[in-house]
Amino acid sequence: MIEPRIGVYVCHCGTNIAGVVDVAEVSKWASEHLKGRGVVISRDYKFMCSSLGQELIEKDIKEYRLNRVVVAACSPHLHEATFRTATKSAGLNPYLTEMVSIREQDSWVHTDKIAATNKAKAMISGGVERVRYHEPLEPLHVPIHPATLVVGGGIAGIQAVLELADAGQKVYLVEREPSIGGHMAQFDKTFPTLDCSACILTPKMVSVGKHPNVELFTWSEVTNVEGYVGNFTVNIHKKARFVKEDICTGCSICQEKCPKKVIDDVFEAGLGYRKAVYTPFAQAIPNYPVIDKENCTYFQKGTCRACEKLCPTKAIDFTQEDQDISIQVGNIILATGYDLFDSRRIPQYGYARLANVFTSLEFERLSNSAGPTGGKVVLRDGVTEPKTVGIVHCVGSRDKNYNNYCSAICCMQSLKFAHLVEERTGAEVYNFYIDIRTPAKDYDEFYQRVLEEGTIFIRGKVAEVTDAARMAGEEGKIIIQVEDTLMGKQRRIPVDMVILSAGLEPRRDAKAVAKLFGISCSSAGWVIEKHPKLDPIATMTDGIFIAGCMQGPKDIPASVAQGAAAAARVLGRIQQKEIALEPIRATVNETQCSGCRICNNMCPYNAILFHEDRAVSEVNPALCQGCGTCIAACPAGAISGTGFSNEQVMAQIEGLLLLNLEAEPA
Amino acid sequence: MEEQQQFEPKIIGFTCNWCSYRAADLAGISRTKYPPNVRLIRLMCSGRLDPTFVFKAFSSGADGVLISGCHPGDCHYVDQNYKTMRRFALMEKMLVQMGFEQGRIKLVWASAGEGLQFAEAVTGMVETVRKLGPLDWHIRGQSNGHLTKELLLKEDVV
Amino acid sequence: MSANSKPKFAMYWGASCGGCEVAVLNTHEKILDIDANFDVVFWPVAMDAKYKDVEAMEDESILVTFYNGGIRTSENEHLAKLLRRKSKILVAFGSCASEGCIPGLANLYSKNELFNTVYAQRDGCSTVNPENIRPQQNWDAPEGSIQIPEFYSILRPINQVVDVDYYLPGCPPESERIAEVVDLVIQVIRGEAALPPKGSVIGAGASTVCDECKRSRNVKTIKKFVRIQDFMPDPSMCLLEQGIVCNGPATRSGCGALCPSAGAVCIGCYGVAEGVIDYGARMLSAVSSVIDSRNEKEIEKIIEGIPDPAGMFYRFSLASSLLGASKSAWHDKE
Amino acid sequence: MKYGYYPGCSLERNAAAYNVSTMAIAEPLGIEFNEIDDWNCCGATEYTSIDLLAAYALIARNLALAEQLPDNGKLVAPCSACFLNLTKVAHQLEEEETLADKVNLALAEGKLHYTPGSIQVYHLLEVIFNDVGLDNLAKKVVKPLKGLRIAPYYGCMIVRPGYQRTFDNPEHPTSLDSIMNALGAFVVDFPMKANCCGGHMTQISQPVALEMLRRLLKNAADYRADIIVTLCPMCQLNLDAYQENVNAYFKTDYHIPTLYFTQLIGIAMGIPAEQLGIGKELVDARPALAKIGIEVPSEESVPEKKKHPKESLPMPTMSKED
Amino acid sequence: MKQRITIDPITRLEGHGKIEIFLDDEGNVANTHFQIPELRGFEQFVVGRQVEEMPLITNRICGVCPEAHHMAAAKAIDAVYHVDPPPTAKKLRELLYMAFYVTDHTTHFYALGGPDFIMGPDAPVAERNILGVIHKVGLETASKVIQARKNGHRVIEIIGGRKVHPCTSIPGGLTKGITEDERSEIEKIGRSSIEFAQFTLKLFDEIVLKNKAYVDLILGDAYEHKTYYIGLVDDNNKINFYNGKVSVVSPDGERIGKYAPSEYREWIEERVEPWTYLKFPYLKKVGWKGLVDGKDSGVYCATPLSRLNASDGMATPLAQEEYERFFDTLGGKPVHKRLATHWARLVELLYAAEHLVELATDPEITSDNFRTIPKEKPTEGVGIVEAPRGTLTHHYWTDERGIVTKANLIVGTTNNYAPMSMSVKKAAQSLIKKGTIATEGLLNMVEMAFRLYDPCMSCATHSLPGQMPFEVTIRGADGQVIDVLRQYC
Repeated sequence: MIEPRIGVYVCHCGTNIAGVVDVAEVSKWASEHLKGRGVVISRDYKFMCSSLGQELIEKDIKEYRLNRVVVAACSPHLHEATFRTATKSAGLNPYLTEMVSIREQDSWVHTDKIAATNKAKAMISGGVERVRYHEPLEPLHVPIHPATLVVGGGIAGIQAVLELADAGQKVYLVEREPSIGGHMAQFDKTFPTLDCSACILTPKMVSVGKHPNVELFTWSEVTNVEGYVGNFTVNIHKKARFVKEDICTGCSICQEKCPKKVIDDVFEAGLGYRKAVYTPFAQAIPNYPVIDKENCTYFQKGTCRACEKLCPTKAIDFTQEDQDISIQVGNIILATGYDLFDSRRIPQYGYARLANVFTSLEFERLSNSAGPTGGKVVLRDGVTEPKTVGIVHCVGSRDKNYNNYCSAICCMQSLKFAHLVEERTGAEVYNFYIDIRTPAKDYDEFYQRVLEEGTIFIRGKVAEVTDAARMAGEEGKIIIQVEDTLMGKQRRIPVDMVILSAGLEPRRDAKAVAKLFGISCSSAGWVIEKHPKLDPIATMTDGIFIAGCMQGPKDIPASVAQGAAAAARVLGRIQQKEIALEPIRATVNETQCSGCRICNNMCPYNAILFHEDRAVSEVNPALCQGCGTCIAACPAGAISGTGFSNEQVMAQIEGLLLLNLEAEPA
Repeated sequence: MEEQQQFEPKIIGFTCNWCSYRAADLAGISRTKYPPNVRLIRLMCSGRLDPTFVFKAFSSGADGVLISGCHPGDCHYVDQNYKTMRRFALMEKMLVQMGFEQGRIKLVWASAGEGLQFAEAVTGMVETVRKLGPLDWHIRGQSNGHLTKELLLKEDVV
Repeated sequence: MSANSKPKFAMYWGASCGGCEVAVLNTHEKILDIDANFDVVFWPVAMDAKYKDVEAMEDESILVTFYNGGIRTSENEHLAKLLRRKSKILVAFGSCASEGCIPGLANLYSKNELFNTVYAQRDGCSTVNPENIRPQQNWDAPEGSIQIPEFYSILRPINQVVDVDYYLPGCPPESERIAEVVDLVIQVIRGEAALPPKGSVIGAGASTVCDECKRSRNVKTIKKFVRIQDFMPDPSMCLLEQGIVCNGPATRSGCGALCPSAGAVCIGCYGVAEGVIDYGARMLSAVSSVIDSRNEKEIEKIIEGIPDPAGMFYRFSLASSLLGASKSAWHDKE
Repeated sequence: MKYGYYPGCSLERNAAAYNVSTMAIAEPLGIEFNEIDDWNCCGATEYTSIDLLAAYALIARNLALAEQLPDNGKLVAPCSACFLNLTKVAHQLEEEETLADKVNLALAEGKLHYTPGSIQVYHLLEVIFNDVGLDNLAKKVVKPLKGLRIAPYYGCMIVRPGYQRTFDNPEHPTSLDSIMNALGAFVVDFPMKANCCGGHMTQISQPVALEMLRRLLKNAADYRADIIVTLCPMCQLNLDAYQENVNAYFKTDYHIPTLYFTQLIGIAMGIPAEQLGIGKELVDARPALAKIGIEVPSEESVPEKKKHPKESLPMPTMSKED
Repeated sequence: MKQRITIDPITRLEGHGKIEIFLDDEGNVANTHFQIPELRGFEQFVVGRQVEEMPLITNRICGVCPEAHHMAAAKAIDAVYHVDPPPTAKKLRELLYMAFYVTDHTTHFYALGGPDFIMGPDAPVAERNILGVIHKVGLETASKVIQARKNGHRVIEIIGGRKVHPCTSIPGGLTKGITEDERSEIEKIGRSSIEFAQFTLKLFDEIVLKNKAYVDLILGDAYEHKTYYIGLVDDNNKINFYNGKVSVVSPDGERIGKYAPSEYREWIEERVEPWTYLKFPYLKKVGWKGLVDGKDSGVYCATPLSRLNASDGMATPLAQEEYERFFDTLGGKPVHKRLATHWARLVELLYAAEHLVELATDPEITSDNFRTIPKEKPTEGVGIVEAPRGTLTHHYWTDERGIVTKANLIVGTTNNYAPMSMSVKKAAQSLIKKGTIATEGLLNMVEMAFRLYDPCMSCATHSLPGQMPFEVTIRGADGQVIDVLRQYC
């Protein structure tokens, strides 16, 4: 090993670090106590990441002939790249840099200044020992496949697809339901402008359906993902539609003639009916129907075939089978959306027990001109108009028994409901809220408007929704028991209809989906972004991006913005044509390998192959992802890894525990 | 020396680059406080954790070792943390056989989103190890097994 | 005289069993080579020699010393240091000197535990010791006081007390390997070969025992660990794959995989593979890695099949491992 | 199934019927009760609010005694108040070391000691619902309660959350409902099922207590319940003994008998009424019970079963819950 | 003149020792202490191990007779698992054991004990060693010796898997059998061993028995002790190294009993002394009377000589002849002249060689029924074999998983610790008179006294790391050290 000449740079990060850690002292200590370990120069500086800070390093590298650099600042996940670039521009191999996170892991989490300062010293000592064993490395370059997969055909996904397709790139869109459109397609009006949801969504849906660069897989799901950024192999399971897509004209005769009526739990939120052969809604894209096997009389009883007989183009094909399609893509955008909180979980709110308690999504359908009542707001008997309506906010949100978080859209949604009820029935409307949250553009104005329309707002969390009449005037009504926190008394409000403004939850299968794509979810179940502020659309897995409610509750504008942003990121990648990967890989020393084959099933990427002839194992660097599990497993110590070698880690341990100081001349 | 005042254990933490190291970052970003006794080492995956590292830490003066990775099933490298789970089980069994107290080595699953949980785990562990007292394995290692005064004086200079 | 013109050779045994000497005798004809090429100045098991002669020698006057046995007492340490001083090349000969060997397992217990078990009266055992006597370092016999050496709390391989030039592993080293080494030394003397770099392992292979093992091997997944007395293992298939914990994968090659070929498990006497720091860690990691379960409870169940990890993974190398000894040994009260 | 058994004061007096019926059904259901020897009062609902430590010691004494029983630490209390007190104390002692020490100091005076965490307290309802299980219970039914409309009344204490276990939804429990279903009865969706019966309010302010009782009775009547089924001596006492006062005070005319769920289980299992302490109640249950076995009025006359007009919207079902 | 003598390590025996000699005011020997200076603690650290590892771990007690420990442990673990190995397994083990006896006795006679006779007690130090022997008896004989050892180790390797520290014994038998080719190779070796044994006996005749000085030395009382003798014998009370019961005879040659392995605690006890790490075993029935001989002292001896004394003869014809000649020459049983042990050893050498051939030609020997799978729960078991240096006892206790919970070992040389100490004292007394110390001679005497026991201190001190720096300190009655003679090995 050539004599290490190490430069140590301690960042103040303004007061972020310097406020707790005595950076000057730390830098002084390093230059004195780590001299014997190869530290030639040690400095502290206000902002190492600033261009001046970086120039400082470059200057020193040249001046002091440094061959190693240790930067004690923030997390490597933030600025490792920055300082590697600095090192590089000074003509040194960028991988000879080591970062020590004395901000995230020291100054920000400790209050005792002396302890924090000592810890910083130890951490730097560890970094110095480690960097001694760094080797110059060359990043691996992999080509980016230009095609992109978008999963989820809601508004976020649709936006992403169109951005990419319009930019001339191939896009695959996979949607679980028979039609794209997502939740937005179920809405009647959108807040705060109250423009018709369908009117603004359908044009986008149509252009997705017709776009030459878009390949659409509805009634389909992703079942397997292999490979890595730039080069994913994705398996799509396409369920049989039993309708020949090429022949069907979408005339919908089959739907009219189908004798089997089914409650539509998905699109109509259980409030309306569909047939066994159906398109979820009139403007569905694609607009040819599917036959739902479970409910189709032919599939269940073997008779009927009404649709087949009556189809003018003979597009019905009961023999169709599920298909598995494998595609190659370079990047993946996930926009799988959300599930509505199931109000049954709060039995005291009476949903599914008391007929006239509705969920927000049910009400969307109720008020939708294309919905089961043609937009008439009526009770569950389907005729009676409500005289009084109670809207309960935060159902399942901001509640430690269910979800702690705020679902972000319910306030505006409830206000919208209040307005629509008012408009359609003139009924008296009560809003039961904890706080009204209307942060975005024109939102609060809308709140003012609804206030002026005479809606009554009662501040308090609803305790119970019951039909147990207690006093005159409650008979036959639904009574909402609530503590009015402004009045400071318990109140019982009898109403005809209750709307539960249910919160948003991660998809039931969010964790499974995350696992499928190798990303992770927070404990609540929302996907974790690469950085909560600076990179909310990327994930920890290179090449996998997220958009819409999958990342957290958000409204339509935010979802659209994310869809577009994710697309922009992918386009950038495609432009570069190739991407540089960390050169962290494992290699087998063949003379030492005994062919015991213990490592052979350590690799999830099948990067380890065994040569029967020479009886040795070998790691394929193209497939290896650098996790190092095989290195740890090898009983012969025959496997070594770049970037995180035994020597590096062992040295760092000694450094962190300051054993290295004994090596220093007293 | 420091034996007189409250004993401050030294704990080496091995974290996975994708989950627990980011959990530690998140704890920082959200200014969650925990005791300064833990010093972290970043590995690409908890599956990289070679028991040698753990023994090295103990024999080099650590009083406790924290191992942390993604939750089982959430591994960034598909399922490597199951190997960690297996290795840890056997390693702990062996260390206990060699007279280690249960609390000196701890396996914590922490996703990148669990900064708070991570901080709590660290705090909890520091308390346990503080109660267990120093391990002083390394200093004995340099003698013929007897803890001598001059060896004690070699202790931590900062 | 001719004897003195020949380079001097010595072989000494410290805390060992004598197997290393026998292994040297088992080089058979090679003994004559040694006699022919060396002036054997000190080889207690084979010939008379006076300690005072050794002390009288000039420092580094012995060309090669094969030192076997570990450091258990003050006397072992004293001798190791003396021979180091007198020898140009000191070879840690055999497992005891290189890594502590089986006697190193004593480091799992404290000196007191050792003494009590050996000397105290235990039911079912043959020792009778009503006054509960223990051997004393200094004892006053009626005629005067006499001494026995200090017994240390832990056993150490010699490189923990003196500087070692080469390591010759094995318990004992295979005679063929010894013969090779002797040849090498002779060649070096004749200037026909160069010495390997200081600190290297000689008389052993570069890989591990599996490399020399004839048994067929496949990808390993283990649902249950078994012991050799439990069943009749397939004689042609890897023992580890059959659930028997075999130390072959982690043990340096050189023996010719004798034990596995004889139907027994490799117990690891050739020590760590090239560049490996801690033998037990390698075995532990390798064996647990191939456990075929993702369920904590089940894993617990499976590793019950490894009742004695410390003993099985550090059978020969505990004394030279990173931890070196168990807590009770380190924290032994005097 | 073996359990320690803590009857509590009321089961020796006003709720004797509860005790009798419990014993009557235990054996055939394969339950073995082992009554704590020399148990003492649990302090009812008030004492804890008078002197906490003393109350804890008082209650812990029973736990300490239970610890000596050979019943793997499972203790059953049929009375909701006793159940709540025992769980609360068992829980607190497990949580707060210092408290446990204090309490044990007191117990030591009586040569007793309680090891925190060694006792799990169960309510009888829980035992029958979870340990016996609906299937086993159904198997034992020889006389289905078909045609009997039952208002399942849990009262406010047993499903209180936060202590050792919360075994049913605190806001809307259903275990008693399903037990009654298993017996073949028609269970009405009784919205007031977990509301308070007034407890000892009857002693403090009658009007308040009577109003609370009226709500329960009215609601049960609205649902045309033949019987209110309860599992708490306090609830039973109030609903049964004060029903006349309610009628007098509000000029109403309710006659809804209140029985213990154990009594109905007994009947369904074909155990003679007298062996179940039936007849001890003040609001006579016989007319209601007379219905059993007699042709019941067809479901038509049940209002909520009315045919929906064709334009009516589908009603979500409770079952969907995952 | 007041003195203290220290003799440092005896060479040419497997181990080290330390002797303290105190003189009285007249300068005569007041007392001697033969000390064993180290401890390994096998009995402690086998606890916690898997019991099937015992034959592999305890053979590291001694690299000179690992086969003995391997066998004792093997028999003990059979007992622990209550399993009876198939005949083939037992015969293979015994076959290995015979080959071991051939090599071991050969090694001792030519390399360790022999030189004293072959070169003569007064030969220069530099020549009194194996190389010296080679030079004296000539390369031809030397190569015979080397070949004999080679052969023995070849057999051990075939059956035991390795030349040193065999690895094939497991509960209920062996991990492998032998092929016909291997068998015939072994048979050949066996036959040549017989010749070699006879050749050696002839050599002994010529060099020793025909040499008046040596015979006098042997028959002189300098090396005589009247102690008890023990040795393993078969049902007909013939010597057996692998199987049978331990026969115990009194100093006047009467057999006072025979004990089976499981009964050893009714016969043997061990005593602890504060000045040495090694324990002193003695006969429980007689009791410990200190380091003295005679009928009332529990001190006993377990050597080739003892075995001949404790038995009624040899199980093979040629050896039986030698056996008879032995006692005729030395005046009937029991023989107390310790130097006769060297001869006795050669009688055993011959038996071992003969029996080796018997077993190698046994029809069952190549059968592949070489193990029985244990069915019972492991509990406790004792295994006894006759090691060249004395009766070897291994006793293990385990839990139901077969993990060792307790161990008790009484090892070959330990048996002879007391007699050895006595011999040392006697030698000292006979050579230190009125303060005059024949230094070289003394060392030599003592060394010879030692070597006849062929003491293996690595063994004896199974609780010791094999090292026995032999040191004689000579002190005056005032405790003043006058002279320290020391040599290490």
